[in-house]
Amino acid sequence: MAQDAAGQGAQSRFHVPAPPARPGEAPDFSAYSFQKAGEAKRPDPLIDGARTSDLAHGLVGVLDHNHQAVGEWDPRLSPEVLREGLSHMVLTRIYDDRMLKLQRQGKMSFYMKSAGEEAVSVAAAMALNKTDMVFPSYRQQGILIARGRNIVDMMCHCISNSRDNLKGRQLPVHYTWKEGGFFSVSGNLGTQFPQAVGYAMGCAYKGEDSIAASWIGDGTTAEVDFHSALVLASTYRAPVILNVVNNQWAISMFSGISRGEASNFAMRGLGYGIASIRVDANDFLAVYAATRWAAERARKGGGPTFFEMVTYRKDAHSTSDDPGKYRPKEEGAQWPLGDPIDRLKNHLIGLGEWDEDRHAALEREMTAYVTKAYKEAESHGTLHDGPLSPTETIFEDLYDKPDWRLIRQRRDLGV
Amino acid sequence: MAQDAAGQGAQSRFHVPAPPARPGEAPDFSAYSFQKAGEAKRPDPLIDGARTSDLAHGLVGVLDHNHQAVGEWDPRLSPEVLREGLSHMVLTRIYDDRMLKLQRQGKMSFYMKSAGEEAVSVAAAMALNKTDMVFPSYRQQGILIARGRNIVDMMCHCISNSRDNLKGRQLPVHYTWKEGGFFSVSGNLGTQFPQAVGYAMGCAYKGEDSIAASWIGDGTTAEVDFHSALVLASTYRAPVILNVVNNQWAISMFSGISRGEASNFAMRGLGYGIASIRVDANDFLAVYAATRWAAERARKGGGPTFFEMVTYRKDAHSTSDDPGKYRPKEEGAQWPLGDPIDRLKNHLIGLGEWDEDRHAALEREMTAYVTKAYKEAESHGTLHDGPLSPTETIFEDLYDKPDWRLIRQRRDLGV
Amino acid sequence: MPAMNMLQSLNSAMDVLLERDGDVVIFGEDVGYFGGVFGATAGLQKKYGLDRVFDAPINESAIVAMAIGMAAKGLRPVAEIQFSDYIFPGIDQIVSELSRIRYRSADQFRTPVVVRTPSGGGIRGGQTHSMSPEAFFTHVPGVQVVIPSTPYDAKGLLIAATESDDPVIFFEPKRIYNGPFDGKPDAPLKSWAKHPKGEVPEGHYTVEIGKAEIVREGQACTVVTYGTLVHVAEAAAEASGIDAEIIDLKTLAPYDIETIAASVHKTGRVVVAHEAPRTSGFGAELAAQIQEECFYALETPIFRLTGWDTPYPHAHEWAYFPGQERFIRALKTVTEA
Amino acid sequence: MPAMNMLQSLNSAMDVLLERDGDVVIFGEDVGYFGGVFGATAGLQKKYGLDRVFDAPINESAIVAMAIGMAAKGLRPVAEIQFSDYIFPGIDQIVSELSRIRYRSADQFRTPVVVRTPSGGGIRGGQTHSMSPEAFFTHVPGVQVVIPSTPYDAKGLLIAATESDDPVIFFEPKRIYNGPFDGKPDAPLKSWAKHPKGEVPEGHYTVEIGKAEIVREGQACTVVTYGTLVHVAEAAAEASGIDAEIIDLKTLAPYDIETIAASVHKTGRVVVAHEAPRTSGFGAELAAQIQEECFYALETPIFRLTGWDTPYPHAHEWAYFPGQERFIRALKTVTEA
Ligand SMILES: Cc1ncc(C[n+]2csc(CCOP(=O)(O)OP(=O)(O)O)c2C)c(N)n1
Ligand SMILES: Cc1ncc(C[n+]2csc(CCOP(=O)(O)OP(=O)(O)O)c2C)c(N)n1
Ligand SMILES: [Mg+2]
Ligand SMILES: [Mg+2]
Repeated sequence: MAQDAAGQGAQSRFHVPAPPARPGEAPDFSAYSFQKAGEAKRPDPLIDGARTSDLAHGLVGVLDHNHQAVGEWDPRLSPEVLREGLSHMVLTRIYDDRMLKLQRQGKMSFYMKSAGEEAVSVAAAMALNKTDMVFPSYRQQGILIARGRNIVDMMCHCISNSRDNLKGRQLPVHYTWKEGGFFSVSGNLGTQFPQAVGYAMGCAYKGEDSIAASWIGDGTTAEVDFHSALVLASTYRAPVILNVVNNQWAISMFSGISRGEASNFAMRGLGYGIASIRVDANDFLAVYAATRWAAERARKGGGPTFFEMVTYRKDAHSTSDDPGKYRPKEEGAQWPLGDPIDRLKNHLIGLGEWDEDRHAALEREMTAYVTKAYKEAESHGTLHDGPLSPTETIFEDLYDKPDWRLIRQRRDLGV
Repeated sequence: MAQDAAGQGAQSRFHVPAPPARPGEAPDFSAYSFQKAGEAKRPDPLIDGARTSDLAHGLVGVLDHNHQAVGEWDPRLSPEVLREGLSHMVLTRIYDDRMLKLQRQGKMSFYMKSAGEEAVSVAAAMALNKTDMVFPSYRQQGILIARGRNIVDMMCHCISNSRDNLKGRQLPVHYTWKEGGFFSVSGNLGTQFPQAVGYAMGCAYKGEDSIAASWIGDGTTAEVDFHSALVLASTYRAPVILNVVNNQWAISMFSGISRGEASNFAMRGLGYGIASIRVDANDFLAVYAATRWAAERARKGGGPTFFEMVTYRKDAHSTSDDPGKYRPKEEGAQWPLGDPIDRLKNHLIGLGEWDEDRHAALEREMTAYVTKAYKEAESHGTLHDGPLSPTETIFEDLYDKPDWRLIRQRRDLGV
Repeated sequence: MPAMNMLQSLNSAMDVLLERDGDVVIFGEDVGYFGGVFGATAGLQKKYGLDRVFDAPINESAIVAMAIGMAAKGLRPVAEIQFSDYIFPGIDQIVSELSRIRYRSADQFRTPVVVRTPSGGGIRGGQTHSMSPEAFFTHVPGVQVVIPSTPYDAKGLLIAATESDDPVIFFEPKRIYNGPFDGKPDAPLKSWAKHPKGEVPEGHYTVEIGKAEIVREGQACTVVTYGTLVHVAEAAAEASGIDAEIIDLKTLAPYDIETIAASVHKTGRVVVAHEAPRTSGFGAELAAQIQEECFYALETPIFRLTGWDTPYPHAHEWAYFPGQERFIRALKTVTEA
Repeated sequence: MPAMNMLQSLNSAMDVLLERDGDVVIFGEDVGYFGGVFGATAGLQKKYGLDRVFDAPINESAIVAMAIGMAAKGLRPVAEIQFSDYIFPGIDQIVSELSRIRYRSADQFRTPVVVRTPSGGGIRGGQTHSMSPEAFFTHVPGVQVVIPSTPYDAKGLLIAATESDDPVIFFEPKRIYNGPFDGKPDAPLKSWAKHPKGEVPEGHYTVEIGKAEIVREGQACTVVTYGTLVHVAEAAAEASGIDAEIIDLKTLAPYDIETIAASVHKTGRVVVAHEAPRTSGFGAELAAQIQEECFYALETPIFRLTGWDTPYPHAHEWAYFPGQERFIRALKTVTEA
């Protein structure tokens, strides 16, 4: 890049990066280069972090263009496990679609889908132990589904009704589920990244072999907490998995605004001496295998792993934006790494362990399941029509016991 | 490092790094490996930042163990320039020593020396243009000296007297000198690093070919502003030089607390796609050549350069600590990269351009100069006995005109 | 004069600034091509180019620091923090740097930075899109704090802020971006078109920083407030028939003590109101200063009408927001005592 | 009982905590081998090991975040921020996270973190080693704010803070680490040995969070203050012969309104005092609440004795610090009015 600047007249000039294509232009992926599935080597999980440069610049992939599992990273999962993963991803997508519709109908204030990114959360959740604490962003609802949270409870949170386990305090999709090892999702980007490291240090301190994992987006890598997390993880060799979900966009900003002149995000971890790996995150098997590798590394005292999970945000950032306003409509459809559900489905079909009819049946089943669940959820109220959790709950859970200020304020409100 | 953790029983355990040697133990530099002087290649200054990995892992050095200038990075400076650099470094050291004594005598509240690190600031200042703005930490007083600031003015600031150009508002050594392109030194670590990038962007915005440079310490690389600066510099390809002065210690903490598992600090820049170079910063010629290279790169539109300036903090962190309490006394004397003044002096002697007598004369001259300057400075008052800048100045320079609050408060104080 | 809502008037202010002064640059998260998540900068990048109006990485500390550096070089940066809830990663650069550089350099360097940021609740944003953190900044010597309550003031104050040689933290009450709000969540949305201050000149003008305005004259009591609550106060006065004098502060640092004191000397009864939590909110400063200034004129305790000492709840946001009902109760309390 | 200065009593508190509870960990910049730049943690790493008391990278945000994560896992971290001036890089993790995790998770997760940090001026630290930022944190729902003024209270409050299930920001008035200060810079340094609260039990005890103490009974007026200024107030009362009742708040959030109100109802005259800048300092909250609570008992305006609305100057620090002289003038003002 320096060269063309020089070419531009060998004089420093103000530079602001821009994406290759904007609305009305043809999608352009020429800046991307992806190592072929099966090519990346799989080193011993206790490898010195500094020696993972090839993995940071390459791409760990298992499913090739024929949807066959190839190479050292193939986790060799049984058809049962693969079908379980497929069904979690399908449920996640159908759940998201349904929630979006309900938001449009005014049943909830806000929603965020994970369309196209289901493998990131589902495969990771299946590769981790249930006792491992996850510190997700707002786009890893797939973890809740894979860990078996009742979707009625998830819906009750999203519609902020009387059964919302967060008492209506949080925006939709900002879940918390301690039982399931799912930490409180913050609306503030990045803050959970260093917290996850602290939690992981706590696991090590207590001599447990549980670990922690966290997810942030490509745009969030620019945030101060990103650096805090990597410094802590490196210095204290924490048993933590730090995932950057590079879905190419941060609301309207392309990944270049946070990546800058670097060719990818995985490289960033190398500078801290942390094992750093770039993963085809639309490849369920690759995400599963990589997460397993990192979990083994962490449990055995090898320390942290930093992942760039390469994927694409297929839909809007949230219900508050229209992606047609800032990127080509066709970009998602043409994304070179395809769709995580299609790819796992075709892999299973290739194995003779799945077919179109069974898939259609699965989709019908999940759709019915979601519809039924929503009926039940709605029976506990909606944000719009209530019932909500009792009003006085807004004064609870700040301190062990409310002090005089909260007691008076509750009285002032008359609840 | 992962391996030994594994060796420790293949189980995650709480890890806190510790320095190789503490007081009473023998200094241990076995963890260090330094590329030989002259070995590092000098690429075109417009090289793609991503292609500087060898320079980040190596060490740019010019003066070899015989004090001869070797290799591609030799800036081929005239004896006059070399003697000028030597004399600035000698003055800086004598100035520091004198100020320290005066602090012990109660003439000022606080002081921080730069002993052993003089080349970092003096060589850089000489390699930059006077119109380039510097955003230093509190340990680059050598820049002021090299840029010809009157040391009487520097002293008047340090003793907070009536002629302190900062009106007694700042701690000693927290200089500001706009005329000399020296930005206000903050007591808050790291904040100047991203500010320098913004300033450099301003230079590019205005189409000027002046640039900016900033310095922080090894410990400060952990700070949030470090990441902010590198993200900005990379994204906007700013004409800035970002220096990490790795003097091995952050008050009592060894560099491993901020470096973590990484083998050095220069690597950190690579992850941002920034040209990253490790420099023997006790080698005047190496610092000069590297800074020149980066300045050319910046002016020609090549963007930022990130330097790890490898040196050693010979004396205490400040007048508030005793290094004997946390590191071996002999560590400084045994530092493998020697002393910047001795090395340049011996180089000049080797060239037949200097000798011990001239050096002794230079030291005498500088000592007399400093002594005389201090007499003049003290004639304008000292913190202890005054006169100080008028008391009412504490209410000035907040806003264009003081608002009613400041007017009343000044009245309340009766000044 | 054209009718503008507050987003349009802010956009117009930045248009005027970019047009008149080549040193003005505007940046923040999503402010470039997209024009900002609320659209405040819509169209400006297209009109003035990528180097005048551009996207910034998601790092509020870097955004403020970049602005400081640019300002030190002579530019006039207008930086956007997408929501004021997210100003905290950048607050060190404001408290320790932006506010002090002129002072600690003894006026060698000035950093005329404007930080624009939408604040306040009432849009179902939950605890991370609803904060009113203005009080924090009023405790920081060296920064000015501004909060407009109408499109006209928003434009005039933003131009004045950008032309000021000293830093300004500019809070935008997002609840009233598109129309005034009378504090009744279920009432139909009003439009700025019908509001006198919805009329906004196309060109350059300024509204003075540090001057409050009496938006409603009255004898019964004085209401001191700012932003969204100015409109709630007006509606409450109308609805209750209580003859309240309502002061729109517009600037919190430095606040216009003269206008406040004059009114309180007249009425002797005071309500100070804000959305932020009660404890150490800006209402505390106002009450403390008013009781000192007008002690012998006061007939009843100064009433603080505020948000509660909790995070801003999502589902129960209207139990938190000081709406019309609570406002009327406050007016009754001070006037009937 | 042994005499301890405040550093020794804090050290003793941490010693007791580490001894009794294996989940207590202590970290911060230079706190490990070196024992902290003021020596508060001296000897603790040697006694309890590298994994209980250790150095942290220079990143206050990371320090708070690490503490949050550890606390969520069940540890009881006591983190040190080397100077309270440097808490701002970490304030987002306090405002947006630490204070809210219990609330936003509906009590699924608790984060019992203590953040210890030396604050206040009077040690020639200049503007970056002298701040008193306590007011910022009193505006943050969900955190408790504590400031001791004696070795005895420091130990008892730090133990109580660490045993509390809710976060505490624990300010240590560094000016009085080594001895009480009567507000006369030139007077010889006093020692804690002669102060009754310099006697500190070796073992475990707590001082209740949220309870203030009347450290001097009086009839003429009420002084509400905390930290270093408690001693300046006492000295000013003695020196002036004004019969002031002096309240040491000890906890600012939640502050002990009962004790304050009872005293004000008795005296009718009030001085609230702190070192921090005046505008929106904690004195504003106190004055606002007192005038509401005790309106009809007040005979004169509540007097705010504070630092100025400027950064803390270096050379002129004694013109900024509310010393004995200014204190006496304040007492006269309220008692002679
Ligand atoms: C500290 C902070 N700054 C800004 C925002 C507003 N915001 C919410 S999501 C978002 C974009 C995040 O993009 P990315 O990190 O790529 O995650 P993605 O949404 O793509 O999963 C922004 C700017 C925020 N929530 N927190
Ligand atoms: C934000 C902040 N945190 C902590 C400090 C206290 N402090 C002053 S200097 C210092 C050590 C800095 O070490 P390093 O970055 O290596 O620079 P050096 O002093 O070695 O040049 C610390 C912790 C500070 N000044 N600012
Ligand atoms: Mg993204
Ligand atoms: Mg250092």
